[in-house]
Amino acid sequence: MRIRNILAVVVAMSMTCFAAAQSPSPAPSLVPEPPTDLIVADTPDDAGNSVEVHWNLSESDVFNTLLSDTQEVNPQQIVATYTVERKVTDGNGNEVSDEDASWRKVSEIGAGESQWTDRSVNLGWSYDYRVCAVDNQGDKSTWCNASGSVTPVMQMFNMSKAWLAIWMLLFGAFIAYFINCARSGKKLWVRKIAGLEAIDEAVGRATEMGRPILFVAGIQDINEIQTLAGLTVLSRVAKTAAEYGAQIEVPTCRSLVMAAARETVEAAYLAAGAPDSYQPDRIHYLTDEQFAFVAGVTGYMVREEPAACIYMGGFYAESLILAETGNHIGAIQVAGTAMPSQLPFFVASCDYTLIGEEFFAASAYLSGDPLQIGSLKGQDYGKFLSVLVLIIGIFFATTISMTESDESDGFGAGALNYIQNNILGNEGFGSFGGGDTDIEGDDS
Amino acid sequence: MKRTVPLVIAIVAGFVLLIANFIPFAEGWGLTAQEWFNILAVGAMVLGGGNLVKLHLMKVSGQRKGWGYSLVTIVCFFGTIIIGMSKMGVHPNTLYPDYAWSGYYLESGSGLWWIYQHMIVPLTSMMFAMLAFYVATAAFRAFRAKNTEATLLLVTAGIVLLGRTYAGVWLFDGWLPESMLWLRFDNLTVWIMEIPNTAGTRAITIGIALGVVATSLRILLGVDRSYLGQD
Amino acid sequence: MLLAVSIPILAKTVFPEVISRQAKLVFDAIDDLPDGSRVLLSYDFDPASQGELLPMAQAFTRHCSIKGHKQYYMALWPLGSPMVDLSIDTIESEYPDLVYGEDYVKFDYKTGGEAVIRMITQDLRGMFELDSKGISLDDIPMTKNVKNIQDMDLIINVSAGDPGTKQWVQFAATPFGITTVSGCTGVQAPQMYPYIPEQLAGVLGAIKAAAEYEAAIDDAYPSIADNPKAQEAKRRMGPQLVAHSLMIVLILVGNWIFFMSRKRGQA
Amino acid sequence: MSTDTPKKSNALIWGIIFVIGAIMLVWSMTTSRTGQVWITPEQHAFTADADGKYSTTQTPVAGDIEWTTYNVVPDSELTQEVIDSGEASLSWSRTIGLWLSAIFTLFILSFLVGDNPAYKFAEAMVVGTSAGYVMVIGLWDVFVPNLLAKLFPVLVQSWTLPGMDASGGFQWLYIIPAILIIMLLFQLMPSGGWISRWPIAFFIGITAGYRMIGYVEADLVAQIKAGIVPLWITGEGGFEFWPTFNAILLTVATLSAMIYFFFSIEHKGLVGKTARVGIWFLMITFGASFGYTVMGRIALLAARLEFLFGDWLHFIPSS
Repeated sequence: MRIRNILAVVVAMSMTCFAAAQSPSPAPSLVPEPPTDLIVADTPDDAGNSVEVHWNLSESDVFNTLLSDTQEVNPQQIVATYTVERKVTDGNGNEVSDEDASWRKVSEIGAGESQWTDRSVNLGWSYDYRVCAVDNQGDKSTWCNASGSVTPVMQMFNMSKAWLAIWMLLFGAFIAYFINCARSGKKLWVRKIAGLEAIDEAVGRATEMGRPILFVAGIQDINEIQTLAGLTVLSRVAKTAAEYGAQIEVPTCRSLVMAAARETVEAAYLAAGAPDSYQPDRIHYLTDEQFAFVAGVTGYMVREEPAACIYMGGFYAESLILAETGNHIGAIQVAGTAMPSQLPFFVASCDYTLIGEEFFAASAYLSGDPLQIGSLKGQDYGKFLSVLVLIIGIFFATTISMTESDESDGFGAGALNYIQNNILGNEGFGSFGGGDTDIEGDDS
Repeated sequence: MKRTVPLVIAIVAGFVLLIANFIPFAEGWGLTAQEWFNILAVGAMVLGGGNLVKLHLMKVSGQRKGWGYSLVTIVCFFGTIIIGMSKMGVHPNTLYPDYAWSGYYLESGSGLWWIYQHMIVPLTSMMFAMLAFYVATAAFRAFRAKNTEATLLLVTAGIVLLGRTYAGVWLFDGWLPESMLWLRFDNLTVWIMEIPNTAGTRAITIGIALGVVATSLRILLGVDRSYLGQD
Repeated sequence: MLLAVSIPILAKTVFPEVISRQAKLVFDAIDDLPDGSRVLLSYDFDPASQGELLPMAQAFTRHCSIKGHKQYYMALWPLGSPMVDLSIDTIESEYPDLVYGEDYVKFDYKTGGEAVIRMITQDLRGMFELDSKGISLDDIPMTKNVKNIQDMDLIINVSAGDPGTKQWVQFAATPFGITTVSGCTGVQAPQMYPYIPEQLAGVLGAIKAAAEYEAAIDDAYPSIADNPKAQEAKRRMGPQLVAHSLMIVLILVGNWIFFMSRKRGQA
Repeated sequence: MSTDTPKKSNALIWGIIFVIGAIMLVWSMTTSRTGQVWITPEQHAFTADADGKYSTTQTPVAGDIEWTTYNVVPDSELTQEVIDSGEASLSWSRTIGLWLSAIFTLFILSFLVGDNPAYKFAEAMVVGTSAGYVMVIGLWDVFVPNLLAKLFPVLVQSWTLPGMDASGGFQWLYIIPAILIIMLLFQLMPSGGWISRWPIAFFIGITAGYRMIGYVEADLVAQIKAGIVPLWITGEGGFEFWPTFNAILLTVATLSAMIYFFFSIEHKGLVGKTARVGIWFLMITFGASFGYTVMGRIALLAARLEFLFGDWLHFIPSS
């Protein structure tokens, strides 16, 4: 139904413009040619509060591409701006101020522009529009009316984001499905993380040399994901240290993190069967402030010279100072963080670094907590899906450019167009095949 | 009561935003929810300040090590608040001269402006500038090409460092043949940034995006209750 | 390092700038707009990263003022609005013919970070009922018929972190297709490259790109070349060069000692 | 960091730097007006006309509102005759301020020598002032215009926001955010901690909601769309080698880096090799961001030294 009434508007409207242009009275001063084909349509996929106004540039507009270059635009007639006027034809029940009921100028658009969105319309009212060209001397061209009035309508579902909704449902379904699987006890397989051997090796070396192990769980607070992942790795390190009988030192930057770290290490020592060698005061809170904290930790490193330094959690600019001091005292350093800006420093100065999601995967692998493993597997399948779509898209793009088929209606071009504009773009479902887009969708 | 109601609030708030994005009818609710969110963010700011004062007050009352500095922090905190909120030294707005309190609270010459200009700007910017020194000492002592990955990293860093200054151009000026010009450090840096860096960062970005979807979904489905705290 | 930076400053060394592709992309994004188009400038940085980003912010302000664009200033960082005041002082001192309310307007800082962006893409007055001088938006000529920032022709964002360029791309550029240009700190710049060119028209990464952008403006508008304030980033490139070369030497020497000791260790 | 490098050589280096610093200071004191800020007053006067509307006037009468603001005379325009003409006067508050900020900058710089009381004092001060400043901004920029103005428009209009229209009246809807804020502050109370969980849950729910939309739309779907590039690019002159090479390399790098982050396939055989290639491209990415980060840090230091040499010691023309 929608397509039919739009076509009706187009046909009727071009008649009036044509009629207006048909009898250009030779105005005394040189008046620019009026713009033509004024089309007015309710903006699709919105809450009915905007209307799209579209017209073709007037003949005396220098930007008008239809102008054959022989046709010289009279300098006096060159269009400077387009003036859009609006009139409320039906207030849908509520009273309409007389100023709105008559033609009122709503906007002035620069030359060369042929499209404008009027966002100051009310839902359910109907409006008439007309546009004219104004040249530098201020003379106005004849009006070009859009005969049919337009009523902004609220669409129930924002069609342009249809595929985005599908993507979110898809990724959400992957993750929700795997979390349920993991919670129902189904064993999900996760590959071994190389970083964990590096940790065991570091703890082993520390026990041989009889020097303590330093563990820093980042400087973020307890509600950050990276701190929680850091504490999971701490439980593994503490367990290995308890088995080897090595001493572990955990300075923290937040009091809540200290409390959680104490619980984790105590549970780890219990699991390793050496509850008595657990010393709560080795896990202590220094200060909240970033640089004061790092000054305290490096002070400890220089005095005690730990053999292994493990940094697992969210770090900011101080990662550099920790890694540098650790390197200076010759300790094995293993780091893990998801902060993209700090990874280069850790990678360049530590023996092994868990990069981004590898850090989260390690904590999921260690903790075996169904929540983490479920979302890890869900993310993996999400990544697999993304790679699949990427490869299909590239396949179509390559075949088109290889066969240099310029006709745009081949199946390949249609498929590529559909993938790029509809599936991954914001044009809703649209019509598949042949890459033609209906009137509303702009061919972005 | 203590856990179920907040859980319901979080789930409802999350879904209101999701729906508002897809169904225009609910757009209004989404906007109101966000407006409350922004107002609540001021509360979070006040909470941050409150926690800071509580922490330092405990330090001062407990006479723990370094309590003198905590005293300085508290004095500066309340001093700034009193000067700022009383708009000390602020002249009325030139458009409404009869409204005494209508001036811009950070008008140059006012008390708060003085604190901002002479205490906050030099201190915060110098704290960050200190990092330049650590980068230098770390470059000398910490950055070792231990394995192939670290070597690759340091070589790229070298090219980018030189490429981003005039040295990159000056080093190759004379002798590089025209065809090999792309090898000049600054062109090479542009190539490194646009091809390998874009690819690597794109992979990491997609990974992080999936991570965020997972964590947000766990909150929206009420599976992850860690933010409710343990009790 | 202290000497490596202070000597070039005292010696006031300045090097010629070679304009790279990114600086050109950003320059064209602003220059190709017809004069008087609407530009939203959001300063999401604070005095801590002022050293790196203020030259960029001032260059953006000068470029928009020369082009006569309508400039809408806002800030998503609490310490960001004083940075906007610096830009407004630049306009008042160097371009006195621009009128507040017709050519440039300033909005206050609002808490909420990304939520502010999401809000103003749909309803500007929901967040900013008044501008920073306390005048209602309906009385200011340039904001009278602006309902939300989808009417903006360009968003220029100078950012030092979160909320910053990534949030502007996520909540303004991608969903509504508003062309966005960004100037960000060296730490962030590499992470913004995947967004180019679909979601982000161009990125200025750190002080080097600011110097290139200033050079591009000087070439296009020679009248600005003699204004000392407009050469801020170029002046800061001197110490950059010396410091970078020092860094490379330090890394090489460090690794050379490391290989020597390892070889002696193994031999 | 004064780690265990022999104390003697370290102290020597710092001794030299202090001596040079002192010489520079003394030399600059003698040659130029070090660290002095001169200001010129500017009069503002307003008279009320008949219906109480104020307008600026040059001839202030007794009943008018008047005040003076001050503008700083930049160093370049500060010539001897400007001072003699008495028009410019030394502003003590700004001069002290300038000296204080220079001294604070040196306090923080002293952290290089080691963690000393001067640094701790400066740090404690910045923590206090910036937290206080942020709260003042929160009050004047958000709390008053966005919440109080909605609840008590007439009061706020007459007090601090004359420009707003106070016709709105008491808007009931804004009671809810006000209550949420009060509940949030309960977290400071030792007992009522659980009450603050309601606003925090609202906070986390909204963040989860819009962050999910933002990341899926811009970082997932749009990035996949940006990743689709033809691997066989033909320009007007037929086959183009370099763009095709770049496209192939871009695709190989993206796919191999993503495979590196797969956790449900064992990194052996073909997958192992691609992951290895992936890690190499990641290393190049990290190398690039390393270079950029270093560049940024140095610019910050350069700016601060420019402040010290320019605004304070007047060695170089201050910006």
